[in-house]
Amino acid sequence: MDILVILFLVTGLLFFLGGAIGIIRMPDFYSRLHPAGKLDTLGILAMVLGLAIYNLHHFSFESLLLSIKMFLIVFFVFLSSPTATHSIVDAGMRAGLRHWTKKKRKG
Amino acid sequence: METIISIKPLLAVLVSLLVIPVLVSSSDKPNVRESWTFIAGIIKFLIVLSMLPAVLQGKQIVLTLFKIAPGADIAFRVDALGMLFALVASSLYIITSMYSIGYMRGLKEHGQTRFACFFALAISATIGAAFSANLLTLYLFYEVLSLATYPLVAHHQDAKSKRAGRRYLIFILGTSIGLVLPAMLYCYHATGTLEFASGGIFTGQLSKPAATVLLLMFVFGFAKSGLMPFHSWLPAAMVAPTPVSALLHAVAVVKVGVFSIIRVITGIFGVHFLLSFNLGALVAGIASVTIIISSCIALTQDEFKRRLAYSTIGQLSYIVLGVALLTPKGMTGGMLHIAMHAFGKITLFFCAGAIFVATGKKYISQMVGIGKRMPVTMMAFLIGSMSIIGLPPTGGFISKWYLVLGTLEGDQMILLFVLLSSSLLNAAYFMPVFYKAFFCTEEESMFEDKIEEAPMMCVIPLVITALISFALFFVPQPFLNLAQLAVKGILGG
Amino acid sequence: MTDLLPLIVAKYNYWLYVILMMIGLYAMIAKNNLIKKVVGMNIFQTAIILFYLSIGYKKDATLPIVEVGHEGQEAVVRALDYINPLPHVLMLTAIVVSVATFGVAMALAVRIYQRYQTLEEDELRMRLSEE
Amino acid sequence: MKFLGFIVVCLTGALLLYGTGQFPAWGDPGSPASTHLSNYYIEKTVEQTQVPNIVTAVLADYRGFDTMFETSVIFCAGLTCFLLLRDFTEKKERFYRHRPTGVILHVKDSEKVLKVGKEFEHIDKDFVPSDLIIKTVCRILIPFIQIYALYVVAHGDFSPGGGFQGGVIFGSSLILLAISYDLKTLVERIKEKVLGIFAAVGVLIYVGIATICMPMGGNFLNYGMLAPLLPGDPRHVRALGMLGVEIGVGLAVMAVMAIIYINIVSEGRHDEGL
Amino acid sequence: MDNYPVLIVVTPLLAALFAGLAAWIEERLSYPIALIGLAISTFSAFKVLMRVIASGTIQYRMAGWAPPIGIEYRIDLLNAMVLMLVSSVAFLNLIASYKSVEQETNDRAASFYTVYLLFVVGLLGVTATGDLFNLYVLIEITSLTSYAMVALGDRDRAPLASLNYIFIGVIGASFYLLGVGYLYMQTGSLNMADVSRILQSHQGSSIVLTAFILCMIGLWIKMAFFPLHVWLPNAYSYSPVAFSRVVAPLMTKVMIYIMIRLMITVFGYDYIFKTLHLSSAVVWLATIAILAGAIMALAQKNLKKMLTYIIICEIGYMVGGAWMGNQLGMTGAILHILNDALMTFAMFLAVGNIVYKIKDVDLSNLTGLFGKMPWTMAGLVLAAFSIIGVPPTCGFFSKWYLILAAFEKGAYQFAAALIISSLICAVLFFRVFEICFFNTDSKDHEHGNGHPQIKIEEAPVSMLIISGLVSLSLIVVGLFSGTIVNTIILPFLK
Amino acid sequence: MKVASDSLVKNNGKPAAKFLKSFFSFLITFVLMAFTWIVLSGKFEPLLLWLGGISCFLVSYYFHDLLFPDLKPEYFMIFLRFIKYCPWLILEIIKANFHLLYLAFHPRMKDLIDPHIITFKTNLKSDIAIATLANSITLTPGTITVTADSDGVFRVHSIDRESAEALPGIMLEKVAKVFGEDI
Amino acid sequence: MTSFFLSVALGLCFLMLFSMYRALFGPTVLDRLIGVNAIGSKTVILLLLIGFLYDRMDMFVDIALAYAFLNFIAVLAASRYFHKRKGLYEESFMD
Amino acid sequence: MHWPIDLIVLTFVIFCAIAAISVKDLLGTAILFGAYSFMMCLLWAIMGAVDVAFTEASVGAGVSTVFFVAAVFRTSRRTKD
Repeated sequence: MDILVILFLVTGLLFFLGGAIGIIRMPDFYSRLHPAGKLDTLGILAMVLGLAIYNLHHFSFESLLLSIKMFLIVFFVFLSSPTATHSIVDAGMRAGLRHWTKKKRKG
Repeated sequence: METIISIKPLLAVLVSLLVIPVLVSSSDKPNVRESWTFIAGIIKFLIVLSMLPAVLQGKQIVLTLFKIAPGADIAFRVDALGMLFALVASSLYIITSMYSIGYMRGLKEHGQTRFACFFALAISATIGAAFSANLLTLYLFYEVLSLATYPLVAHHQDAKSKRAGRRYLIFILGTSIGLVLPAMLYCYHATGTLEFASGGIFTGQLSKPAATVLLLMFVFGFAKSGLMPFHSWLPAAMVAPTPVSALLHAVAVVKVGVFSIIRVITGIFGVHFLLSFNLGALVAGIASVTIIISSCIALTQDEFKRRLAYSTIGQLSYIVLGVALLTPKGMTGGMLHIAMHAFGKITLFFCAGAIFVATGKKYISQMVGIGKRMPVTMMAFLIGSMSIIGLPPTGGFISKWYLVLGTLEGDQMILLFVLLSSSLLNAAYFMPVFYKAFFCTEEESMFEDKIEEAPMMCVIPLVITALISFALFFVPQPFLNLAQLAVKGILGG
Repeated sequence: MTDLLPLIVAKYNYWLYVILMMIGLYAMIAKNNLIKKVVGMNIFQTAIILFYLSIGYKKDATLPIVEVGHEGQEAVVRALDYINPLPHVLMLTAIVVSVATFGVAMALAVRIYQRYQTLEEDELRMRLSEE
Repeated sequence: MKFLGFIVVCLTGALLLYGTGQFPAWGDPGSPASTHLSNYYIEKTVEQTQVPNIVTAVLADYRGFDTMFETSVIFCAGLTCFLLLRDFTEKKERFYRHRPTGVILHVKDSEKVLKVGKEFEHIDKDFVPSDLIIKTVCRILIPFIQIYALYVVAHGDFSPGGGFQGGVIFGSSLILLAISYDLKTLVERIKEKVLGIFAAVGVLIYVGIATICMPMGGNFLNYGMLAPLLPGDPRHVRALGMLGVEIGVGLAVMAVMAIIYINIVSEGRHDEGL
Repeated sequence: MDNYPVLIVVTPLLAALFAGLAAWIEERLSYPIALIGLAISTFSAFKVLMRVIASGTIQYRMAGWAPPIGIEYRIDLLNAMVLMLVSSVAFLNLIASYKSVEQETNDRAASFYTVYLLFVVGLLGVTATGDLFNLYVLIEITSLTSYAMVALGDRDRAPLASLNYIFIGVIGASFYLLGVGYLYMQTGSLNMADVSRILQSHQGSSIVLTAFILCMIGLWIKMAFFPLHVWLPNAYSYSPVAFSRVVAPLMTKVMIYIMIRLMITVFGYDYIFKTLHLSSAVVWLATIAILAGAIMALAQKNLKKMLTYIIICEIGYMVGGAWMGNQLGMTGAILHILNDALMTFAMFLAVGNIVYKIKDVDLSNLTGLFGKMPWTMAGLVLAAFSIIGVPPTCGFFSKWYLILAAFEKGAYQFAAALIISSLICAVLFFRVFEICFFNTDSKDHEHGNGHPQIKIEEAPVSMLIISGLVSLSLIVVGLFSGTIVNTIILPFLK
Repeated sequence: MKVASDSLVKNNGKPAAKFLKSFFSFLITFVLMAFTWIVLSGKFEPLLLWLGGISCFLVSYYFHDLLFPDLKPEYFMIFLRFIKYCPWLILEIIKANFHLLYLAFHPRMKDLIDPHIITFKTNLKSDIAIATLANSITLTPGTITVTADSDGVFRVHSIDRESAEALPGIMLEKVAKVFGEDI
Repeated sequence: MTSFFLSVALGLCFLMLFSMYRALFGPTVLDRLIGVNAIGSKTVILLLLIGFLYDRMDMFVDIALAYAFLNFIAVLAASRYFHKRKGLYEESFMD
Repeated sequence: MHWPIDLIVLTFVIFCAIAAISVKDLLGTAILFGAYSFMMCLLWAIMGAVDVAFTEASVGAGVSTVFFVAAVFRTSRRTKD
């Protein structure tokens, strides 16, 4: 059981790491949004999963409810995170931010 | 000493205060207003008079109103000196208010109600100062008086009176807040009391330099007395209507200043204390310098009221001088001079006012031959000026006589010389007026040869005061007794 | 070095609160923009909250919410086991106050901008002296 | 100014650092702050008030008087924003949008007033149509946020949170509504007047509960005296009192947050916001 | 029957809330509600004052918890006096401000009353409370309401003044809060009496010293003590009249009350004057404050602004008195809280009447006011005399104690500053009087003849009556200051 | 410029039907809220349940039109189909995420990516379907929805060609199936 | 297990540093917004982890939940700013 | 036990504070201020003050950032410092 938890947590951490690296490395605002918006979402999913499983160690009705509650977070994050990402990218578009393209760089 | 607790002093103060609302409410009915002023004046005089017998018997009338701090209450105490002053003030208030009716109506002045109100307020404060039992109360009424007379000084509301009012305030308030207040508080701090005591309140808490500084602060602080460096408000304040000048210079304001100095010298420092440091001579010196200089300045003034003002400065210093001699006779003379000078000088101011009402003339050089036109006025003027100079059939002689005796008693030959020479100077600046008024040729006379006096309400008061000045030579008893009683109380004899 | 670590652990919270407070105060005094000043104000207030909560912290203690026993029986509550709740209470109030102040300050900033079209203090001063 | 600021800051910092010199170590259980009063609270709260969350108990009962004024502060802040910014004047220039087609009409004549209703709506020049995705997602989220907010208010006794936090979250949900749709939607849904009344009523509930204790024979705020009025176990009466108080706080805070937001974002005109 | 102490504070609060409700439902109701609330509060304050004089300190336990655990109201003579002062001033001002609020806050009158009442609640609570943190919360209520009120004033400048006020106010309150935090760290308690008891054994601690300095600086900022005064003139002079009439007399005075309370009740005389020896330094500071306030007042051309600088000057009096370290000084400071509140109130009432008629109170606009508004000017004159320190008015008597205290301590510079500031005040006010008295704009008054009959245009009667009443009370309080000192202040200090 | 229609405008209908519709939407919201409450609360004391009931009632009374502006019977089916859709989506997300991870850690990342914007049109009608599709697109890595309007026009920013080519493709089909609309 | 959670938490803190870099030095405001959004999502997890460290999970879930909501609102508000302000001159009906 | 996290988060807080007051764009300030609040909230959760953390989360992250953005929306983003 613990191994599962550790696995999930490490996976989550990995996703987060990917997100963080992506945020740093990506060349422009739009491409930065990709890791930020998505890897983090998945990272949350993985980590909450791990924690929820850990929470069920002492199994009881209350802890089950608690785990469901934790999944509520995931539910909301899955709803809100893409929306937020979309909102940010829309903002960038409206603000008139140019996106980075390969061609331009070559040319 | 026997003391009587009575509400009379408070009543005496309050009468003219309480009449103010009545005056305001009847502001559009001049006659009613004036009669109220009169009634108040008479009641006030009667109340003061009713206390006279008790005081003459050597009793004191005491009333404590509010306790502020131990040793410094707001309290009244009627003793001989206060009685003397109150008597002068309240009696002259009646006359002045009569005169002011004539004067104000004669000139159709504006703001007569305001004038009457502040007049009443000022006289209340004067009586309050006269009856105060301690320095705090005295200071209180002193300040009230300063503020109440400001609108009177600036009555005309033009640039000149604005300047005069400003100067008046700067001198009076500046000195009282800047000098008297700290001095008073220092006294309280040092002794824990401010009650006037016959032997003073200091019992060795002060060194000589401290005492000197404190005394000077008091003497100059009560700038209403017009001692020399702080005198210049007085001539400036002459822009006020003449009844005000009369009140200021003869009865209330300046006398309160002098009175306060007397109180401080006798009640706070104490004669013996001052004698032990030989501080009397200091004050006397200041006073005599003031006398000489002011008399000399008076000689050069052409505006009638200004000349009178400088004369007043000199005469006030007589009083200070007399008290500062610290001898029984000298003090008696000084106190007596409060009364004598009051009656004399008020006559002179009334005359000046009457002339102004009748002819509109303010300068002496314009008054050549006026004696023919206004003989009664000018005769009164003669009596008044004689009283000021100190010539025999007038009251002024008596006070000067005592002053001279006092200098002799104190062995102060220089002061004697000062007194005598200033009398000569007095004569020198008054007599030419009289001379020009009567002894002039037809060509020189500036007036038509027709008797045309000022309104009756103007003339009657000045005749009365002139007569009183005259009468006081023969019957100085009420004032003389009071003064002697006061001196006895002070010197503990 | 061995002595230093405990000392740092023991006090760094307080030191950092002082630094935070200095930042806030500096922003409030020296910044030119009014909204920056408001931010400084908020930082200042949070620094105080940090200070209070640092006072209340207890090592090896748990949250100031009593664990009611599972079967309903009430366990004995030991004071050492719980973090001091009083600073939390005080700081709740302080946060509320700071939010209120923040809202009002923002409203005022909007009003000022409506009137003067700027939020820079020197420009405002210039505008004021012009009028 | 910068230099002055620097000096002041350095002086203050020096003073405070000097003060830290004698501080007990961070987290020291034996420091005076953690021993004098707090022990009483920790040990006695459950026994005296039946509320496991000590912070709530201290907040709403032991130091309930503070909290009452704290709520008044919030109320006052809302009122202040209203007073400062609310602008009732009608603008001369107006914009209308035809709802079905999205055509925008610019009316410069102040006399001409189009009927605002199903067909036309009144907008201002900043108008940007709300985004479909955001709108849809927020539509779904808002009721959940609100139920969560109410949950926080109701469970102030057992878990972190309470009236204030719940109120703020509820207020944020309203703000979210305003952001995802537009301000007018919010204002139409919850009238300004209702918000104002809520704010006052919220504080009034608090003060009212506190005041009722006085005629019931106790001191101000002494919920213990409310036992005759409330159903249930008299041991729980203090907890119930706190719950009532929290609800009041939540109501007031919710309303005030919305008021502040609405007024700031529309400069008091209540037409168009973020 | 025993709930009077809390009623003082709670009735205005309830009234504020009902007035706020009424603002939405029926606007006209809010004024009577506010009036009733403050009337009950004043009545309770009076009751409490009488009871405290009769039977000593009253303790009131909020929620029934014993002091260090719960919050308590501890009302002793000083509190009771200040409570009475605050509630009655607020009540009277409310009566007087009906018209001017209507005039100044177009259609927001009801909300104005709500904020006003909350402000009063804050002041009353600050005065009554015996708990350090409760004090902070209430200070914040007063501050927040005053920010609001200030911002409601002059449309152009008030918001900026208010924002600056917020910044400085927050710094002040936060410093105080920090000080309380330091105290809490040292003692673990927040109740004043309890803290004071525990502090007895921590006299030398650097934490306590820091706490003390922080509290004092915080309060000094709040009360606008001299170098920290920059916010006050703008804030007070641009605020609406109905508010400046209550904030100017009360706010700073209540802050000084808190300072005195902290000095006496929490830190203790011995700590401040025997352990720290801070007295002379602060007295010097106060001296500078007085002089600076007076001199800055001289430079002002606007009546309201001039008065605000005079307030700064007066704060110097009180701080100096309180820090004199002797009984006389404390007596003077406490007496001056009362007197200064009253005289500033009277002054601002009169100014309010003037503003009601003449919108702009630049000195140059005041010509001929004595003729136009004689009663108002009478009130103004009395108040001015009191500020100058002319004897029968109350301002003199507190100055009396302050100067005596300075003599006793040997702080002659303070006495000198007091006297100089009195003189400057005299100059200031007589300058005003001159302008009001001399009707320079009418040319036809050659030699006093033929003055044009000036039409009397007075403020509404409600304002006039209150103004007159308060002005007269200056004299009454002055004359009874001995009684006040003997029945309230001296027993308190012993 | 196209403007999204405001879904808060109540559609016309007979009063009774309208009431019924709103009642049902209220009911369903209430049930949903009650479920959420129980999950959140986890306590079954009567007081808390009462409070929960009141809270759910309030929220669903005042805000039921937010969650279900126009309730249709087929919503239940949609819900079931949506649940079926979820695992696929999650799988897709995970799969694609590794792709993004690979990108992020790749040393020559900038050669691999080629950001550009593509536009495509769908025939989706309902708001919720469009939003679901948009969010799904955003969640599956490599693509972010920039705009999506009520006509079903999507602008999508994709990070490389590969992700772009997958669009709209299978996801659109699935979503359309879930919401019972034509592609 | 506790020490593992602690190290995961520290790891998250470390990762936060990257997001923080964007937030602090992001060339545009929107980059900062991305950074803050990323910080927010990490904080949610961090809060849960702290809950486990304290062994009081039930308390911290509430906070994390609230956090998730409110972070969303804040980001939405900030990005909504650009919907209105910058687009005003390019896309709006006003010229 | 928690002190390493505490220390790191505190450092972040200070970074955020400095950045928030030195950014030359008020919207950036608003966003960083939000981040600052997140950090603070985290810090308080670490210190065990859950109630305060909750309040800060709801206030700092939610409401106050929104107010800030709203105010910036109604004023200007421009600042000189």
